[in-house]
Amino acid sequence: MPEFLSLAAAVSRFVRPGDRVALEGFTHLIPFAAGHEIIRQGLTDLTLIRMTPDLIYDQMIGGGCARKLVFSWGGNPGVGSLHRLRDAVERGWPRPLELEEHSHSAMAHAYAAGAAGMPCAIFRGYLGSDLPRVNPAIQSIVCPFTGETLAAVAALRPDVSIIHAQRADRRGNVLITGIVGVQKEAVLAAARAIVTVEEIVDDLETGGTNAIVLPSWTVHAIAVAPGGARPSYAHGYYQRDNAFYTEWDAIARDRDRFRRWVDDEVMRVGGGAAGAAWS
Amino acid sequence: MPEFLSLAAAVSRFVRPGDRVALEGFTHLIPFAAGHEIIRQGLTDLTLIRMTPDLIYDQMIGGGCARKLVFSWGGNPGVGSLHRLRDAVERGWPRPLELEEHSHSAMAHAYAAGAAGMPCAIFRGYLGSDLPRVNPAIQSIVCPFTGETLAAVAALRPDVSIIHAQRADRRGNVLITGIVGVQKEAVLAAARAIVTVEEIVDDLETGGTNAIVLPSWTVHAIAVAPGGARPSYAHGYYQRDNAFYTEWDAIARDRDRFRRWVDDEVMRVGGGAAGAAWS
Amino acid sequence: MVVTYTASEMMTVAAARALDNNDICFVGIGLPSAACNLARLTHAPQLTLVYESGTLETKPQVLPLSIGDGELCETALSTVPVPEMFQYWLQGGRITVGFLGGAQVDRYGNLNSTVIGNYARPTVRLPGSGGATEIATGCRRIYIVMRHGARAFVEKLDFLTSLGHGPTGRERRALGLQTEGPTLIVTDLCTMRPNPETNEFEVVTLHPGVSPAQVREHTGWAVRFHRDVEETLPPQPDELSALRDLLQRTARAHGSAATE
Amino acid sequence: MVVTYTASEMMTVAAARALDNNDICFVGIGLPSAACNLARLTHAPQLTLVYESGTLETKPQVLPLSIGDGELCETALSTVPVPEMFQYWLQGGRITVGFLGGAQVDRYGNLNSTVIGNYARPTVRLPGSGGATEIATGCRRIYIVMRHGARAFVEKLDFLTSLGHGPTGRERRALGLQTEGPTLIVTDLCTMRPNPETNEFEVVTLHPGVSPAQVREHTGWAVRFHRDVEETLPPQPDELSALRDLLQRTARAHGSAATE
Repeated sequence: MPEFLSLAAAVSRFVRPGDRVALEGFTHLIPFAAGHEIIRQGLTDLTLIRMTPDLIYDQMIGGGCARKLVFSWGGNPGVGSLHRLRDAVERGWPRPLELEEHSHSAMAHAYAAGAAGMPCAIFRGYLGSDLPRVNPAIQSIVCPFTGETLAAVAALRPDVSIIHAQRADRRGNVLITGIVGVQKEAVLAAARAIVTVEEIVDDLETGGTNAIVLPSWTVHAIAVAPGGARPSYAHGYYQRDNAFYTEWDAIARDRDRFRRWVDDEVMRVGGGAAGAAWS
Repeated sequence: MPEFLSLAAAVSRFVRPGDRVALEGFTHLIPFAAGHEIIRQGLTDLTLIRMTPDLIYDQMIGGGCARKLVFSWGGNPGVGSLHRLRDAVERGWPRPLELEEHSHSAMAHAYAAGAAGMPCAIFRGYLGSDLPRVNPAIQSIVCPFTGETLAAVAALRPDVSIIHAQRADRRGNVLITGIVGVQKEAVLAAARAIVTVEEIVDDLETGGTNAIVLPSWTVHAIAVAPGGARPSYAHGYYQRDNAFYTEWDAIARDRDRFRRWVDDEVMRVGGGAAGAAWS
Repeated sequence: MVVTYTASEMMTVAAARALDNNDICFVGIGLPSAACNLARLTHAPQLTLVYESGTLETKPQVLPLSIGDGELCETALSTVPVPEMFQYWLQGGRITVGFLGGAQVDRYGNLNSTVIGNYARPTVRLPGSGGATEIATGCRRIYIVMRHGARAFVEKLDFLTSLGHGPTGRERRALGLQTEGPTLIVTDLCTMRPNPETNEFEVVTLHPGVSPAQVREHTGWAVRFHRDVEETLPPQPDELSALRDLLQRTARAHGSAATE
Repeated sequence: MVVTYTASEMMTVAAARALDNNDICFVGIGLPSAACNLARLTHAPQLTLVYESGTLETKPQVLPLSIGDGELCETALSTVPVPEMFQYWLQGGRITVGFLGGAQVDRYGNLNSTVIGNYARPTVRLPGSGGATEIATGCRRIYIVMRHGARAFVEKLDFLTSLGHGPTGRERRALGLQTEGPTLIVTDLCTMRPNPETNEFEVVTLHPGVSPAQVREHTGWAVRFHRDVEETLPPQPDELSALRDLLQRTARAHGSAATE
């Protein structure tokens, strides 16, 4: 049974400096509100895990939260680069960023292995690619039946996973619909899980059939955060703010403009702590 | 795009003597009509694959269709033994039956590996059990990250998989709801797939979200077979005939009574071929 | 008033009492299903039931005849595919209690549900593992529910389907298992717990009216008794009425004699 | 009447033509998405589009800005979790065509989307693989769509993210791959196909008005031409109007200039 907390309380209670943290949501339901709360609380030294870092990790990396990034595609979808990510990797600002780089397939398999309590996942992957040469977390095994060499990746086991979902019921069961990405796996793979939701309802109305539900006993904290996925979207609630994704390119290109944006749009919102880690 | 065929035509076209055949459905949606059609067409030497052989394989084994059984739990759920299966194993009637025996977890993983195009699956399984001693298809691998020994099973890749589903649309997309078992995996793992359905509809009305659907391009034949899962059930259509499951115990205990049942309830239905393989 | 009850009722009630509101149970068919649902209807209304057919948090009004009855799905929070059930839910380490039984159990709680006799030429071909082999190692702890009898409680298994504490009582740790294994056996005569030193199951309570001699007679090994064997609390009126109501509802729903 | 069109339009139309009704496409964002949807709106209405966000058989009315726009889900037959997309659908061998691009391509169709410069200290940190590494090996064949330029069409990749025919053009078979690899490159200047003997990409058609010298100038290796180079059929009025309508609908929907 999860605790129903404010977002600030949930982050302060369950996210610790140095944690391996996964904020998941594949284009859809990206937990921006929770990411901003992490910036506000000045949490640092995090290992950020996410298939598609997207604007949310660009903001957190620029905000000085991250020591390391585990990822598989680090761009602004349909727009271009993540300039804060690039600045950290190419020029070490605001601090150097260690990378552990995978393919999508590897990350998806690694989350699934984490959810399944396995130490690793195997798949037919990375064939002919240079990625295994630069990432020691990519190994291989030989199929005992066919002799085929298969790629192996260690299971992902975040200390904390944070996702945004459409709704929870009053017992704390969570429903996700639409593009569901790896959110369920990220929650089930984690030691602790925080879910932000658009709303709390009396009944999820799943009818017992095959809706994608996280039972209450898999979640540690639920925080109501309407609009918590903006500028990404929540199927059935609001649409993606494509204009902001485009606008972000200009904001993030410039360190000062980025700092002002964080001060105005993150730090002064929700009565946060003293300042971002870089300030 | 599948062909829309009569059940007789679908079986005659896509199932061949000697095939590795999986008729799946975990308690729910068991494709009895298709199994009976296989008995009627006198198909023999089949390797029958199924997690829970249930009455359907008891009938097919008693009907002489099977050379080998790949399975993980061979009982009459809530009732007791499968007497035709036992007669074949214990006394070789109507013919000896080779067994390849797994656990449920192994079979489920093996189907999933087949669906995923993998040669094998790994899982934390069979620890301390005698099953690996009697089944050479159970091997192990060592995790390259932790050194843990994990069980490995070869992927299941049936020549034909047959399932029963609630409905298909006119393009041949198939919807399954309720207890979905390993049906999707069985279809995706197979070289050929036959789906019997309760009905054909204009629109599956999935709304694009997370219903369990087999796209038309994964299915080779669709046959309308209302009631095709009886005496098991079809969620939303009809209930399980628990009384028949109990009654089956007496029918199957006795070879003659079983033969009469097959003659009356299988062979004389649907204008089948000359006779069951044992007759 | 004298409360009368059957040995099956005693067994079901004793198993139900071992569950609490925090448990997440992997439920098998038959007596375990009756015990779990009885617990939910009496002292543990928040008990979470999971069936291997994929039904998560199901609240059946009647006992299912099979592991995948429609009732389980209709009353579930959600229903997942069977591979996911074994991957994310059982192997994922989320289940606190698994119920198991079998044709044979030994003094260390190892179970046989595969064959009587030789594997290649069995005297009796049993149903096999089903989920049991990985339930035995994947759940935090295992409760075994079986009728007592010398052919079932054996010195040596014909086949080890599902690991208890291993052939010498000490194999779990060597296999790297973090889960506890069987911690309770409930029979129609008594309840048993593993000795903390040896992992050998000992009688800890005798059901009312059962003598140690009866248990010895029905056990195929030289069964040990805990130094302070107590009498099992007999089924209480509320337990019995809840159980009987459940079984009557079930019989009506299935149109036949149901489980137990 | 003279039909005028841009180089981007020529490139999109040429890519769209390579698709047919039997194809099941793994679609990337940007020009591949425009090409696939153009094909669906013109000669291949039954073309099946799959996006890595999990949307199966999607029929968007406007082009998505991201791989997981709501439009993709709302118009899909069904949407599956991302692990399933990579396991059952891509790795399962069900996709006939995958579209890829990158910052660099070599003569054998190997692609770099990871870094320019040294991996540890890159001059330019690119987005990385995303789905590309396994798309490159899991789809029956790969179409590469990239703008021609000497810094993109290079003698040697800075990093091999996604396998084409391998560094010597012959690595796929040695790796046990049954899939074909890249069979087509479409640029804003020409289309290229691999030589059947060497797997080196050769120019097979030049877009109208493009000279061989222009292609040489914009290619970082000594590019070869097929012995019978033809002129690419220019965009036809129906293709152009369908494409322009699609892009206009998209721009209106996104409230900004959209993808190509």
